[in-house]
Amino acid sequence: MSSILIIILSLCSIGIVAAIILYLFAQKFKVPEDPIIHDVEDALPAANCGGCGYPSCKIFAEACVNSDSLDDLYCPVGGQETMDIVANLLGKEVKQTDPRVAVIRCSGSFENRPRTNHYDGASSCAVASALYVGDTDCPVGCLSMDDCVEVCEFEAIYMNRKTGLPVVIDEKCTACGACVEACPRDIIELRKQNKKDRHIFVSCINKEKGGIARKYCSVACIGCTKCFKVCEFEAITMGNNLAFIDSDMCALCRRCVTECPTNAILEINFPPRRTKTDEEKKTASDKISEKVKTDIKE
Amino acid sequence: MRRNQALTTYKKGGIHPAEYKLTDKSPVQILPLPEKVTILLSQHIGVPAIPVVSKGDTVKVGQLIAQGKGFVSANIHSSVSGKVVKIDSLPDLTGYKKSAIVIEVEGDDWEENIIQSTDLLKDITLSKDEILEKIRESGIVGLGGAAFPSHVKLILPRDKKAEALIINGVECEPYLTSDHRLMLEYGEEMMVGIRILMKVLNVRKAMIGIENNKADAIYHLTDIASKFPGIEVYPLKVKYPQGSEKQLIEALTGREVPSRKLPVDVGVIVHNISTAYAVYEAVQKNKPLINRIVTVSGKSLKKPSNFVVRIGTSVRFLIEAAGGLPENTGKVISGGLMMGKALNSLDVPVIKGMSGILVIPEDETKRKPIEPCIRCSKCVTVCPMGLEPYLLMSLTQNGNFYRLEKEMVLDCLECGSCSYICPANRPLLDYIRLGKTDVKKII
Amino acid sequence: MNYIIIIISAIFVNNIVLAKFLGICPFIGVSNRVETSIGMTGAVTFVMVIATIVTYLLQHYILIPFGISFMQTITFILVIAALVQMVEIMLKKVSPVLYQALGIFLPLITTNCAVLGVAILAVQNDYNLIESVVFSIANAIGFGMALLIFSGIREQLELVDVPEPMKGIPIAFIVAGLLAMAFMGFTGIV
Amino acid sequence: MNQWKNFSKGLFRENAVFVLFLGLCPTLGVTTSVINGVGMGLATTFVLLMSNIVVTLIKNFIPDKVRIPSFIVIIASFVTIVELLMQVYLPSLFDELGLFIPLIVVNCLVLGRAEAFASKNTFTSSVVDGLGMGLGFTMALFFLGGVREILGNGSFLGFKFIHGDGILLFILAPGAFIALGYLIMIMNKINKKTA
Amino acid sequence: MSKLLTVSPSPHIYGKDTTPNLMYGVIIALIPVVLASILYFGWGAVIVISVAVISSVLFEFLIQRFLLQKKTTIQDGSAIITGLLLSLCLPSNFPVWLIIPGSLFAIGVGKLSFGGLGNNPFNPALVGRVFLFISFPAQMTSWPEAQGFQTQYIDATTGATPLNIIKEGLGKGDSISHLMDKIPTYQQLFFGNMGGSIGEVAAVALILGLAYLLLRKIITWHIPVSIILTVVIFTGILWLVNPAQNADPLFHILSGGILLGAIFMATDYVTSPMTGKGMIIYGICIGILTVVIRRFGSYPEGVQFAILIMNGFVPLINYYIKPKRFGEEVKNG
Amino acid sequence: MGKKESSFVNMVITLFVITLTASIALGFVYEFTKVPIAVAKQAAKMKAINEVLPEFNNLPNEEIYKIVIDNDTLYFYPAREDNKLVGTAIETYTNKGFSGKIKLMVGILPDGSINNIVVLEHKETPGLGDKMSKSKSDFSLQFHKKNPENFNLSVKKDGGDVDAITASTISSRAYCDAVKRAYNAYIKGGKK
Ligand SMILES: Cc1cc2nc3c(=O)[nH]c(=O)nc-3n(C[C@H](O)[C@H](O)[C@H](O)COP(=O)(O)O)c2cc1C
Ligand SMILES: Cc1cc2nc3c(=O)[nH]c(=O)nc-3n(C[C@H](O)[C@H](O)[C@H](O)COP(=O)(O)O)c2cc1C
Ligand SMILES: Cc1cc2nc3c(=O)[nH]c(=O)nc-3n(C[C@H](O)[C@H](O)[C@H](O)COP(=O)(O)O)c2cc1C
Ligand SMILES: Cc1cc2nc3c(=O)[nH]c(=O)nc-3n(C[C@H](O)[C@H](O)[C@H](O)CO)c2cc1C
Ligand code: SF4
Ligand code: SF4
Ligand code: SF4
Ligand code: SF4
Ligand code: FES
Repeated sequence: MSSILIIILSLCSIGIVAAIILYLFAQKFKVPEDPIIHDVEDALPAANCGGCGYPSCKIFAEACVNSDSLDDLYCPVGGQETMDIVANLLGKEVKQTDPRVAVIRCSGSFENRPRTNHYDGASSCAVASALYVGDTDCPVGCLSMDDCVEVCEFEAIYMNRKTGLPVVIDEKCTACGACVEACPRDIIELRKQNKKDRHIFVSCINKEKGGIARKYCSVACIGCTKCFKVCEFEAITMGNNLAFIDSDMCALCRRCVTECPTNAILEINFPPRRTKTDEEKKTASDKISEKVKTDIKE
Repeated sequence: MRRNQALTTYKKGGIHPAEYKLTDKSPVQILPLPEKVTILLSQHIGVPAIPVVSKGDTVKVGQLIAQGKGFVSANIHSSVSGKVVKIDSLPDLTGYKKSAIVIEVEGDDWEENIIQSTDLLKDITLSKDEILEKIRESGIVGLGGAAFPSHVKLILPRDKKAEALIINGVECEPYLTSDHRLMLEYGEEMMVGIRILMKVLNVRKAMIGIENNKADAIYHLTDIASKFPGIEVYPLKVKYPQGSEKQLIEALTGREVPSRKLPVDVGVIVHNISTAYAVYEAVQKNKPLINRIVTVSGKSLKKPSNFVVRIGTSVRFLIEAAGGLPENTGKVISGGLMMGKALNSLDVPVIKGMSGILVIPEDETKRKPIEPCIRCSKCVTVCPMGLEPYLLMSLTQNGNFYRLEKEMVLDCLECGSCSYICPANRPLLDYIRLGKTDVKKII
Repeated sequence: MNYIIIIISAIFVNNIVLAKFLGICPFIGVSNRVETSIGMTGAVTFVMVIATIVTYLLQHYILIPFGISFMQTITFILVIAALVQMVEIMLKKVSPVLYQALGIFLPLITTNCAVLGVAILAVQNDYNLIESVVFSIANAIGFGMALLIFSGIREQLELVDVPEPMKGIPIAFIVAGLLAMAFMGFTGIV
Repeated sequence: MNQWKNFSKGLFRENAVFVLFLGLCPTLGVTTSVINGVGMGLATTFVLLMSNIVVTLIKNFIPDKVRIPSFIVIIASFVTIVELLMQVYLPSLFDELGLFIPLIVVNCLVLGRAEAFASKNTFTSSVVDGLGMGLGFTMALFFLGGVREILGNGSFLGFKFIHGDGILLFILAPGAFIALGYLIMIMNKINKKTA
Repeated sequence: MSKLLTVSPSPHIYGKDTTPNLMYGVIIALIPVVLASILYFGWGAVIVISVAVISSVLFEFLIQRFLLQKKTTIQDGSAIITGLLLSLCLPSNFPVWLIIPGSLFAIGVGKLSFGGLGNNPFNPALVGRVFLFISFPAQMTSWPEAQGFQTQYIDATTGATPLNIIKEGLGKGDSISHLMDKIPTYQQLFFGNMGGSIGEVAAVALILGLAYLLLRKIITWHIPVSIILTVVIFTGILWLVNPAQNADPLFHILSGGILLGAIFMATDYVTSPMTGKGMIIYGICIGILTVVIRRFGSYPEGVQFAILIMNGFVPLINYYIKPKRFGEEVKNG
Repeated sequence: MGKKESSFVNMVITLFVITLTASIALGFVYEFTKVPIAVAKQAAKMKAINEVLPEFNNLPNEEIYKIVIDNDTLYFYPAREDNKLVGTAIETYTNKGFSGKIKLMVGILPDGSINNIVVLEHKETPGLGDKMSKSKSDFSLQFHKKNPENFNLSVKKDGGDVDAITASTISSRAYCDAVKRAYNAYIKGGKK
């Protein structure tokens, strides 16, 4: 039985010595660290994706703890829920940001926008855009070279090869904004996510005068202000020959869509219109939204 | 006297593309006046000039129409006489719209103080400051390609001193011959221009670097140089991109301009041959920079030629004068094959920095399909700046800008040697250029 | 001569990662950047040497005299864990710079079989104290070398187009395998 | 149903070797044959299960600061027990596995589970989790051992089905890495497809 | 405008080198070696070489087409080189059913797992060769004698390679001078008359290939020269110190695979450093490792291991050894 | 759930209790397994001895003695049947293996001929050198009943009588070396 005693004695003494030394060390070399950082980190999704703009979840947690307000801090992966938890933990207010989704504000498909030259360089929107105006005359239109597609980590964008325009798959988009950053032409905008993924927006960012814009592209916004006049919700603003629909104000009434003479306003994911007059006047956006649906199904 | 001397060149990298100097025997012709010119207000590096005329004004040849504001900027003069019909945004060489003045040509009415005779005026009467002012007023920019306002280069920082002036007569790009013809036909005027520059810079020595493939120019200039004290001609081995400032300085003096430093830091100033000629005209004849020699060339063109062209003339007009655009044209390039810009439209105007228009047939323009890098290190070997293009490209593609900066991407000359040599047809320079822009954004 | 044999054997012939399969988790996990692997190597060397010394003393002054060598595993790991934690706490306070460079790897190392493995191997091979220290340093260097080569290759692979299903860990294992194959050339040197 | 999910995640979705990349050293080190691999897997499963049980039972009595040392002591005790028992009942297997038996202690999988799962969950969940994780680990070792034995030795479970030798490389160190690399790739593909 | 202009970034002109050009250049450089080997080993060489080349190309095609589902790149010639070089370091009686797994490993594991041409960190032919060597040592170490054109294949007369004779002899305690009598003369080594793998028999053929590669500027001198010089110097030192235990440098260079490795394998673009300085470091290390393995290790031959090991270091060399940047050292006057 | 807080006393007590429990448990398992482990260890050796020697009825491992020859120490296990020496098992080794040390148990009959050989320990390559184990190939059978006096313990390549394992000359040579060592020790003084 004495060997058991030795075993017990030696192991226990090692254990206790370790405990005591550890305790003393912990006391002596204590470094103040905010335990709250740890808690915040726990609340985050730990994806370390960088979507928030910080290199890791831990650093983002530190940023949350150290900044006065959480307004500029948003974890796209965890979403509003997570930010609420973080805010709770820290006792800070978070700005209520509605869920957002990326939309492509260009309708200059091959059909709508004549090509004026042929590009033969490295296949990258950024390279082409830095080089020159692009293979159409529109200086702000989509270059169709997939920079946004490549940068999306969630495979939420694909390029429709028939139109030469990227398409966002709303369900997959996390509104991380990577594509917005990547697009050299600033075509992509994060807009409020409406129910059933419905969107109404001006799918053009060309600020040229109407005539010129129209020459480049048959569905350009020509700044005619018709939509502006028809909107009852003051969601539309005009500036530099361009209309803009504020997604936070828009009530999705669809009045502006039919008003637009160039079909520059798109309505996506709406049920088809039933009135007879609209049948013949089927808008470009209808066509595109139908196309989107079939594409996704494929 | 230097004819038997061993040819020098720079040490590192370089390539040897085909030369295609089709027009080196074609004397410079004066191009007829066009009906209309479009003068861009941003033809130089720096702040665009501000218009000082308005729509409807009549202007004379050589009249100031836009003024350079700010330290790095340049004046712009009317190259024709006539009526200002439009001041608007118009596509520049990249197709993006930039401010421009459109003048409809009426007659050829010059400003009175411009001396139009072709007599050689050899005596330099103006003082150093007066010369400098004259150069600034005349809107002279570097005609070697970068179009950097010349007067800025001539004002040395207080603590720096130039020991020598280097004149860049290398013209290492394929096809281009405008500098070559200028050296042959206006050699003496150019020499006077060099003397003027030497006076401003207060240097005793000027070195003209000319590549060995322009033997006639070397002989010619060596002969007349004996009449101009301090000026010497140095024949150089043919190697691209010898025309680049840093490489030329090394070839001639053995000194290397350190990264992100200017030539003055090693005691030299570099000017192009055409710039020297423009300086001569400005100082001795009061003539601002309103025209330049442009090589219009290409194997498919009927009449490849060297033209004296008024700034603002449309490229289409030039090509018509050279026999019209051939049916099979694929690319029209402003500048040389290695560094030039491909144009997306012929309706763009000639600018001060445009040294040539090249018309390239369709079958020669196609880029070959990109293949994976086989790490052959040829791009590393040819890079004159000692960079690693293959790495810079993939770092750019991966968005690793921090490392990109560390790998000195900003030193890249954009000479294109790497893309030229790559056996896998990789668009190295396309991405490196992008990388440079991105790095500049973060630092 | 004995020391040289120990060193060459541990670094090249019986490389701890490539031939002995110890410390694979951090080898695979922390090897995507050349810089991190340098930090990791430093931390491993540090911990390995200290752990080997302490466990040597433990083995020869407690376990063997009391005849309880079967308790090797439990006592060694307890001591190593406590030690690493102590070092971590201390570093944080004494040298924040060093902590930044090495400290973040320390918790990882506790659960790294390389450290315990080397400690046990040193005992199994009947090394004396100095030999044990040399052995542990050599193993740490061997670990570091493998890690460095590996991170270099992985950093390069990041810039090229590896087939999608092979990306990341699978290709890392293939590289490790080919590397191990190359290192078999050292067989028989000692 | 829920417990089934809890159990099966260890087998596939969160397989220690193929997905989490934990416990790689024994995985590579002992899989020269199926028997060795499975033996190691079961030994690990035993330790994992027992330590999960103990940890979940006493989790409330352990102060945070000594959590890790306590867990380690618990795990190490079970490892030592396995060591002792194996020497009695399976001495030849014990010799084959050698160093890797004591190294179960530092198998990141075991400590990781104790820390991440057992210390936060109920008794049943912890048992199920331990079993699932352990069997997932065993399964991985089984596959790797199988591939290496078949390719490297031309036999399966000791039964030789070709005449002569196999491809030696797969028995040796490099083969372990390479075979595991491809197994992980295949597993990735399967996981992706079922996702 | 009827026809659209093409726009692309500069430059607008390209050199003549293309990947296939370079690869076929290497194949041409290998022709003398192939001819010499057929001359010495006969049908065995023909069978081994053709099986290796055909199976390599076929595997490249099949894997790219059906597993990776991308465009095949067999036309660029790199798979042919891999097959050729793999076969050149096999014995001429190597069984066909083992060559095939060899090329599968070389192409599948060594090259295509990484994504194909340009991505692989290790030289595929050597990966295949070392795989075979480790997996099938018996078959890999039976060397037919080079006896002029022979018609037998698997059952060719075998003998030991010069390096084997030395290694075994030294192991038994013989001295070099004694052993030298048993091995071919230098002249034989140079023109090719010794047991060994297919491609290493005739030094002169390999040197012809080197000349061609250098003339066409496919490779630079850095790697071959630094390897060979290092081996000469290192073995020279060993030889001077103890001539009884070490063979002389010329023997080391001419026997075994040093020339084949230094000229064709260490120079593989994909797996060698990118700068001159880096290449020299790489070459020196290969030289040293080769001699260390030959002299102190279990294997009589060490080049292939040395090259593979250094392949592993190449990314680090590229990471730390940079070309001399322009303007790095300021030379003012 | 309410965890215990990390006060000093709490920490020490917890660790103490845990180590105490652990050590008690371990102690008992150890006590319980101590004897069986020793038996199992002996069993392995006994099995080898049994295999290399003819029938005997003593306990060779209790009569173990060692012989020192040229700095080598070898252990001898004499086997007797009814007190008559029927053979000696010799634990021998070599360092010349392909991957280092090889340990053999060689059984030698009183007339000096080899009865049987068993490999105790080796690190040779599976598929090559490991064929010297009886379970892997018949290599070791050729030594059966051979007397080294007229059976040259060298591989044929070196002029001996031993057929080497294919492609494993080195291992075969090492094997012979170990057997030779045992035989020499036996001849030079091990015969008791
Ligand atoms: C942004 C910028 C700033 C410059 N600043 C100066 C300067 O201060 N002094 C000077 O002498 N040259 C200056 N230069 C001119 C350069 O030294 C060089 O002559 C000019 O860029 C044309 O060179 P290149 O055509 O070789 O590219 C500057 C150039 C650039 C692009
Ligand atoms: C790659 C490269 C090639 C160049 N080639 C020439 C050339 O052939 N001739 C020339 O005059 N300038 C050339 N330059 C421009 C010169 O570097 C430099 O800008 C010019 O000589 C300065 O004179 P400037 O300011 O009078 O133009 C080149 C620049 C680069 C970057
Ligand atoms: C991976 C590998 C393992 C080897 N293992 C052994 C071994 O265990 N025993 C041995 O004698 N030789 C071993 N060899 C050595 C080779 O088989 C060697 O060529 C052989 O010993 C010499 O050939 P020979 O036996 O036919 O004369 C090994 C070789 C390799 C590549
Ligand atoms: C100079 C040169 C040497 C080459 N050497 C080899 C070689 O040793 N082994 C090989 O598999 N491929 C070789 N290749 C072909 C090719 O580069 C190789 O297959 C790549 O490693 C595949 O990515 C060589 C190519 C060149 C241009
Ligand atoms: S990159 Fe981000 S914002 Fe853009 S589509 Fe993808 S998930 Fe949405
Ligand atoms: S939306 Fe922007 S990034 Fe995307 S393809 Fe168009 S131009 Fe490129
Ligand atoms: S373009 Fe830039 S990177 Fe390429 S060779 Fe020229 S200087 Fe070097
Ligand atoms: S030249 Fe092309 S293929 Fe060669 S290393 Fe450079 S990028 Fe790669
Ligand atoms: S099992 Fe994780 S490091 Fe060994």
